[in-house]
Amino acid sequence: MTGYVWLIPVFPLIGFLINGLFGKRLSRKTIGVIASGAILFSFLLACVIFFQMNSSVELSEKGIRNVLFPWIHIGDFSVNFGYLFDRLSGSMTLMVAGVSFLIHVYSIGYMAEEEGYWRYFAYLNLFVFMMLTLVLADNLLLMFVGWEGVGLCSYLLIGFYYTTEVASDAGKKAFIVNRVGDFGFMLGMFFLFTLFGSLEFQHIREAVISAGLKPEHGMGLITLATVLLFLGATGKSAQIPLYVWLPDAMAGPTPVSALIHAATMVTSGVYMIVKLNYVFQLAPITMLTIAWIGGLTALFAATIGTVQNDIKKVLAYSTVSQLGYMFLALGVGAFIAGFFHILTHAFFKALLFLGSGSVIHAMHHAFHHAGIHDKDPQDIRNMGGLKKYMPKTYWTFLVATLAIAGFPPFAGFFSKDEILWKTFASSHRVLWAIGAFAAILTSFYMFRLVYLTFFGEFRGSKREEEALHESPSVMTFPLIALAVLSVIGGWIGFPHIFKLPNVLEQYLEPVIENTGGIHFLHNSALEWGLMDVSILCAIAGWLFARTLYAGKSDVPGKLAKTFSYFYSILLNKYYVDEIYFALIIRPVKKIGDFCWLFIDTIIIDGTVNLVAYLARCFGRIYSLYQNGAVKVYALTMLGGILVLFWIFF
Amino acid sequence: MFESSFLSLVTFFPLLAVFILLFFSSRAEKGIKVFGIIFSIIHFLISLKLLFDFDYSVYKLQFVEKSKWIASHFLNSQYFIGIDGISLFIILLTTFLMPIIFLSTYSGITKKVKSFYINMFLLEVGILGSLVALDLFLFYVFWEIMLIPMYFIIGVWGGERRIYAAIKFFIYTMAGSLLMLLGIMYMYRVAGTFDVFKLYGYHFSLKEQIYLFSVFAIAFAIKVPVFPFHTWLPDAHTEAPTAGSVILAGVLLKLGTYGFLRFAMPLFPDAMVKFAPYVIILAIVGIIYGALVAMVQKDIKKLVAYSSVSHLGYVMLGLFALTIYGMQGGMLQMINHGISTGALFLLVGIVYERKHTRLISEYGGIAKVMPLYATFFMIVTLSSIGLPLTNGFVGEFSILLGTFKSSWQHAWIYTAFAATGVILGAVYMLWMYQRVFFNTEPSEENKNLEDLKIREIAYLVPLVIMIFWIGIYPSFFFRRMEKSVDYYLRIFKSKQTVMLIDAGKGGIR
Amino acid sequence: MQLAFYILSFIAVFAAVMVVLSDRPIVSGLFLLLCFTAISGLYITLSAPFIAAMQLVVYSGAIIVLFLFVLMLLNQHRESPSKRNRFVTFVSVLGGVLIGVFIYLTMLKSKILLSYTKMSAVGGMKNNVETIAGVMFKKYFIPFELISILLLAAMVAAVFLSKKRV
Amino acid sequence: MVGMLDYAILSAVLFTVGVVGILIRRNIITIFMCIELMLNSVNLLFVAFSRYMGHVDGQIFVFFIFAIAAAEAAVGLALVVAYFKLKETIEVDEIKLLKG
Amino acid sequence: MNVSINYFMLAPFLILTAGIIVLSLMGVLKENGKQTSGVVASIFLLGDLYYFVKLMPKVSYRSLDYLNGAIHYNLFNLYLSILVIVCAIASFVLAEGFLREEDFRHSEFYAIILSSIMGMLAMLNTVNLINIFVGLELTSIPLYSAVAYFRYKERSVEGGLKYFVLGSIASGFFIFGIALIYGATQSVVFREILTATKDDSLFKLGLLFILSGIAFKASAVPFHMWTPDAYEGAPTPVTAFMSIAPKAVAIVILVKVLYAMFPDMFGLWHKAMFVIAIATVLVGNLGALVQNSVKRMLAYSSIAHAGYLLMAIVAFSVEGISAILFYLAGYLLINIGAFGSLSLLKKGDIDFVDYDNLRGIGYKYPFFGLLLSIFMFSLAGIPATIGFVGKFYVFKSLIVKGEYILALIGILGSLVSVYYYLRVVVMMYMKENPEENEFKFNLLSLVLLTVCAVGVIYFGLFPQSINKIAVMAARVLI
Repeated sequence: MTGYVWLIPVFPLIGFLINGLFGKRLSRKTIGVIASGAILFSFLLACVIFFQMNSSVELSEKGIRNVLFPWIHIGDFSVNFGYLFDRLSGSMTLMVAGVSFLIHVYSIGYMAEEEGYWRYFAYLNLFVFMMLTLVLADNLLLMFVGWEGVGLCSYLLIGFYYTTEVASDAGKKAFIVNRVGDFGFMLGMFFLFTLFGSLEFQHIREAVISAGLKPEHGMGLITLATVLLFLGATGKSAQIPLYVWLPDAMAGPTPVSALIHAATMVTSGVYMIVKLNYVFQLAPITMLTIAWIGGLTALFAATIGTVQNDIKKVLAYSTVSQLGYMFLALGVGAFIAGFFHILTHAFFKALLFLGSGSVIHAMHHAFHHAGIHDKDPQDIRNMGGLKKYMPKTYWTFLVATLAIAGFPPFAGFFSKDEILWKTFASSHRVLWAIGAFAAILTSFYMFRLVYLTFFGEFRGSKREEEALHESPSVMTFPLIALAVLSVIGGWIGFPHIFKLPNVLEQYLEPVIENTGGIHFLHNSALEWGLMDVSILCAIAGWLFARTLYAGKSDVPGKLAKTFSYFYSILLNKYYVDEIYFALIIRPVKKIGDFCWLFIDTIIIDGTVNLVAYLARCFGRIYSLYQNGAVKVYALTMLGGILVLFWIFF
Repeated sequence: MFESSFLSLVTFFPLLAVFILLFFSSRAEKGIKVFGIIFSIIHFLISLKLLFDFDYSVYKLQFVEKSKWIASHFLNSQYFIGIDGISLFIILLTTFLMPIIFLSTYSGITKKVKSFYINMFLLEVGILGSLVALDLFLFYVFWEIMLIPMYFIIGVWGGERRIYAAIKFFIYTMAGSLLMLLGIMYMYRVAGTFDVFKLYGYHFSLKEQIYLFSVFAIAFAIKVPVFPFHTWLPDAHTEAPTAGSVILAGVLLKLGTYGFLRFAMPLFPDAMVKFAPYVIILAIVGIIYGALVAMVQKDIKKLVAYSSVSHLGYVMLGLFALTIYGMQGGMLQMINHGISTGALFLLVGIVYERKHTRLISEYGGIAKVMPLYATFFMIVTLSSIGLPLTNGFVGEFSILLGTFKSSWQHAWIYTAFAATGVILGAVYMLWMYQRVFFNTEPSEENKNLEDLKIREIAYLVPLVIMIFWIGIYPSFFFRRMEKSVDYYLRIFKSKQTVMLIDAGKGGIR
Repeated sequence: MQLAFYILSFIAVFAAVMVVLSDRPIVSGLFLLLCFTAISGLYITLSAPFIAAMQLVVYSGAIIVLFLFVLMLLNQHRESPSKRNRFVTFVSVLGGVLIGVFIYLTMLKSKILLSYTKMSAVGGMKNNVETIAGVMFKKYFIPFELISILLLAAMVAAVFLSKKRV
Repeated sequence: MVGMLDYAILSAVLFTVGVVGILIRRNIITIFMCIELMLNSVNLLFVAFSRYMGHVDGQIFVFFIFAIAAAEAAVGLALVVAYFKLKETIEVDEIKLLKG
Repeated sequence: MNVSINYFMLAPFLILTAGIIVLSLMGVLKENGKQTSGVVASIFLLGDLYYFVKLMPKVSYRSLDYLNGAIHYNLFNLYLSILVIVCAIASFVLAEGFLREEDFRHSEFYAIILSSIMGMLAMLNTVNLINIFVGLELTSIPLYSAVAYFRYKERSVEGGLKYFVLGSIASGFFIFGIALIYGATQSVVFREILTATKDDSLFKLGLLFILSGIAFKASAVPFHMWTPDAYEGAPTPVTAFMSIAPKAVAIVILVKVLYAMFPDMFGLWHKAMFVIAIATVLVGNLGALVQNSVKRMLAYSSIAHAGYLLMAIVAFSVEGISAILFYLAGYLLINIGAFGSLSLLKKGDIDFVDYDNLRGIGYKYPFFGLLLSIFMFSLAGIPATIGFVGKFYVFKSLIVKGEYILALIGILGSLVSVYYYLRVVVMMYMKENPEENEFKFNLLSLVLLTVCAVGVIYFGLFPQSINKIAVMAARVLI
């Protein structure tokens, strides 16, 4: 079966083609089945190949490589359509295929009564195809194909409700900000090609190792290349400068947010850096910038998350914050910890989104039933006390919250603690502090969310309340599956002090080349201490949220008034969007107008028309001179002779 | 049938159509239209033979025909025609676009149909002639003849300001080509022959080369159009009928870049190398300027016109980067631009036939009423902004790679600025797409817009197929162009290294 | 001889200037007659009797009479006062005089003119007409014939132009 | 002795008077007279040259010029008469229909 | 002592004399002579044409001479004589339809034109100055009356009168120049003038006046003021004739005077011709830009084309002369076509020659529209037409001689000319036709125009046949 690696991404492509071309004529049920079936097939195939690969040592070392056909061959630049299924991309494929299968099943229920059903599933399948191409690509250019393809699908899916200006604006914003990131990615590729003569991962890896390059070689080019690649990653994985599109991307349907803006697409930036770890390690400056930007994003997003009132906005900022953590891990050199957090984050964040999805779904029914159209089903202030009506959703949501907050048995704890420990161990004390404080904020806003939505009384009319009911089983089954994964997900990466096998570490060890000479302290006592500190942070955040929101007290209202200034800044997301608009969008439009109205019409056209006008003027002057009087004609002849006299003598 | 003069058959085949059309009565419009479509399809099939018999293993001129034309005393030019990797695909693009154009103007043109078709066929002869001509005088004759039918097409069947646009188009190009005529005369006087390949061998002095190159460059820059000479393009496009602007954008603009690659650059390599940095800067300015101005346009056709200024800036950048990637990318981008911008104009034409307005504000939320049209428009938009797996990406990527790897000083700054064009491209295209197709529910009069008809789908599908074919499997084209581009690159490379060394700049990175 | 030349040339120049200055065409016509007779006198001083005779016959007799006849026909008495601005007339006078001065200067500078001091015998008084006739019909026979055609054509044209509309 | 120079200067003077006359006068017939005057000055020059050079050709040319002057006068006056029949005036400044 | 008259050499002149006499009498004797006078005139011209064509091979390598230069046939002179006669026959054909439409046909018209042609032949086929002067007068005086042919139309008579006054002034200058040259070299034959040492200021004065005399006929700028008015006033066939034949003869005489008589004063007249050529091209083109009558525009365009020819003279080389000869041949075809088309646009005695009259003609009379467009494109110098090839030869001769400024101004001029030539096409095809006027086209003229159009296209693509003769003729002169 090793020859069929390319079939993994092609299954969703076939799904896309069927749904895309014949979607209108198929019934909703068949569309859902085709779409989810395609993902299921590719997931199963991935599992089979995964086991086949691990069974043979030689294969698991080098990875399975299928080269389909030559793509761009110009001079010495040769790139072809090839898929590489090695340990790293294999595990990532399993996660992507698995999570997207669950989300497909979920969306059959969620999108049941939406029109444009077939279009949704077609785009979703196309998205999975693009994501798998990105993951399984054997060279950077094919990864770039997946990279932009994923951007396109997120544009289509965010703008799914295209009749509303908000959705289509958000879609366009997402695509353009991604394009800015891709600009960096492309330039990074050029630098890499100049350095290593090829864009294939294996080729670059051998070039780095065989040349025995070390960070102190001070290769300016490598730093430049890695910074540009990181710029691409920030675009895609929503880090500080280019994160603005993620919160607006919530305008799309919730399963889309779950799949794209939580589990798969946003982590592709991190995945790319993990894949090119041996190159990034050669550029210590870049590692530092990645670490710092990761840390700052984590803190920054967490602060905004604490005051948001839209359930999906809170989760969006929490995603940005968790991604900040992943980049922090990469920055300090803990690539495997970063990758581990990708996996765990995918499980519990997808679960959180799907949970919020079923809540919104229920609220939507309630408002619909009560005939209210102006209230926003996503606003947590209209919810409250849903525990009684949606027990399954509540419990799965709680599991995910505990996971993300970092309570021990759950997945989140292991991966986040691993990151914090590795940050501290690589002597980045300040970054560790930022991380810890962000962890407190994380658990605070998550528990605030839980209390506001599920605990207390229902803040809405009686007619809405009786219409609340649990989501159908097709939606709750994926919730439960993800809840299980959120729990056991963490157990594949026990910290070594637990004396339990760190499965992931050993498995991915050959993937990471230690070219950067990064070393970590080995002090188990310190590690235990820090683990306790991170648990304390989680508890502190929980207690703080409970005191504020559990009871019916109006403490949060008073708090908001006293710190009204800070509160309003946080609520308006530090006015980042407005700043971007003022600094970039409006000036560009102005320059556009200036160029068109001034340079084009006045200067260039102006001169051309002026020349034409001058010619006509001379003509007119001459025709006035030729006024028909014979005297004037004779005089001109005379003048001519005088001129000849002047010339001759 | 007659093997030796196959290329002349392909070039002058449309004249046969013109001759037959004369016998049609001008009232039998339907008959003329159907004849036009059938004839152009036959012509395309015939021209495919050029592709199949094209031997790209080694660089040599193919289908060459050389016979006496004017053997007078002070002017002896030969009827010397032939094709190589460079002109092959532009010729095929022309014959490929013609049937599509005739299909699209089935309902587009109502008055004076017969003379419209005659003009279109004459235009095609002019274009094919200039592409195959390898004798400077013959090239110049075809280059000018091409203007007349295009002038009539814009002038007679155009929009409101058609006469101003037609005159502006004619005078702009005529000014440039008259300068070129002076250059040709000077070269004939010095070298004694019009044969391009003999002239490649002839070494002009540097001072001569500078004058001659600037003269040729201005003539072709107006045609391309390069930044300062581009103001005729938006007028010509908005005023031309759909068919006119498709053929104008699809092929006529390519003649400028083809002229650069075939005549201006190889004939005067030393001057070209000296001017290349300035041309590159102009190309980049063109890219960014074109994109910025396209952003603020209110009329879709003007927007697309400015976008082609930006796209052709890429092609010029690719050519003048003097690297194998850049040149191949530039050549491919010429074809891509022909397909994607041609498709865009066809799409604008379709919606123009229904609503008779091109202002973006008149549209909104059409995706709901015309979903199929929206999908086609989306595919073409993606190809135009260069999304991977579409043709635009392959072209743009190789050009940017070529610029990056070029041995000009601080080449990577050029690449960075040119790459911003990729972002700006996405901005104006998607912003336009959003305002036209999304944003609101379709307004009252937009409600009853009916979706694509079979005929319209029939001529859009081949374009979409080409978009994905070049996007996914470009090496079919690269292999056929490789040898020719190598041939020309060898001429430039030697000159460039010499220039860089004595200019004290570092050698190749 | 000397004296005759200066008197006759003075009369000729005076008459010519008066032709230009007088605003009554008839008077200027008569002055022209005087000028031409003076010129024919000059021919006598240049010992070219036949030319002098022809001058009197052709010019004074035929052409001036024709002019006066046409003047009478169109009853042109006094020219209307000049509506033209002074500037143009001033410029034209200045221009004309300037040309005259230039010609005069070049003639002074020319050495060839100075070299001609003595009148040659050939073509002089003795059998003047025979020599002219001999050369004219031998060397310049072609122009002579052309002149006849010219006169014929002029006659046809003149007659045609003066017919009525019919 | 009266040299060639004197005759040349005389004919130059007459020539310039003729030219000036054409430019100043407004009546067409006066202009014709001035043209005749110019031709006469040329005749004088020709005769002077032929006599001082010993060639008789000059005098023959004079005959041709006589005939041409006559023909010119004839056609000219015919034109003037035709114009007079149409426009009642023969002032040069009035002839302004064709202009621009 | 009788003079042996060589009737063979005089044949063309005798034929024409007979023609003039016959035609003058026809007008008087037979009332219905009017219809056939055109045919009779053409017969005489064809006789002359036959004579010259028969003479062509005999003269290709040597020249026949009679009465030491009075009549001098060589290839150069014959080429132009044939050109003149062909132009005359063409204008007679145009006159057929034109005069019948005006119903003012008189055989005197043909007599006048024939005498003008005879003058031109005399001027061309001679090597002495006096013959040229007499020929010049014999050309111009009948033309003055031909312009004023419509004696009842004020425009026509005014045109004739203006042309007459200025023409006689110019011929006065011309003969004054000849007198001075005669005085300086004691002879009027080219060869003797050529051999004379020209250091005297008299030569400069003489050359100056001769130049101004001929420049008037060639409508070079300082002396061009008569051209627009005379061309507009004259009946269109006469304008056609006037815009080609006399201009060609004047240019060629200028070439002969400068190259055959005053080559050693090159430095002097080169500067003068340089200035005149540039001025002529600029004034010709700029003047034509603002006209709203096509006929007057074509008058200015003829000035501009004279400017291009003057540029070729400045080039002073065999290539320059062959360029002039080729350009004149092309110019014959185009101008006959252009003015011929205008002469067709006539109803009764009203000429419809304004731009506005042409609105929508392209669609009402498609064939006529096509013909006029071909001529306009050829005048503008669009390739595949003889106009382009002519301009190509002229500008190339300039570049070969290093006259880059002149070539550039020539190019600039032809660029400006593209605008007003295309305005005709714009009016015909791109503007709607407000006024409805029906024209019935004279078949014979249409045939002539088609022949011209085919000639323009054919020689535009395959110019070598004419060019070969032109080069041989040019070699004869230098």
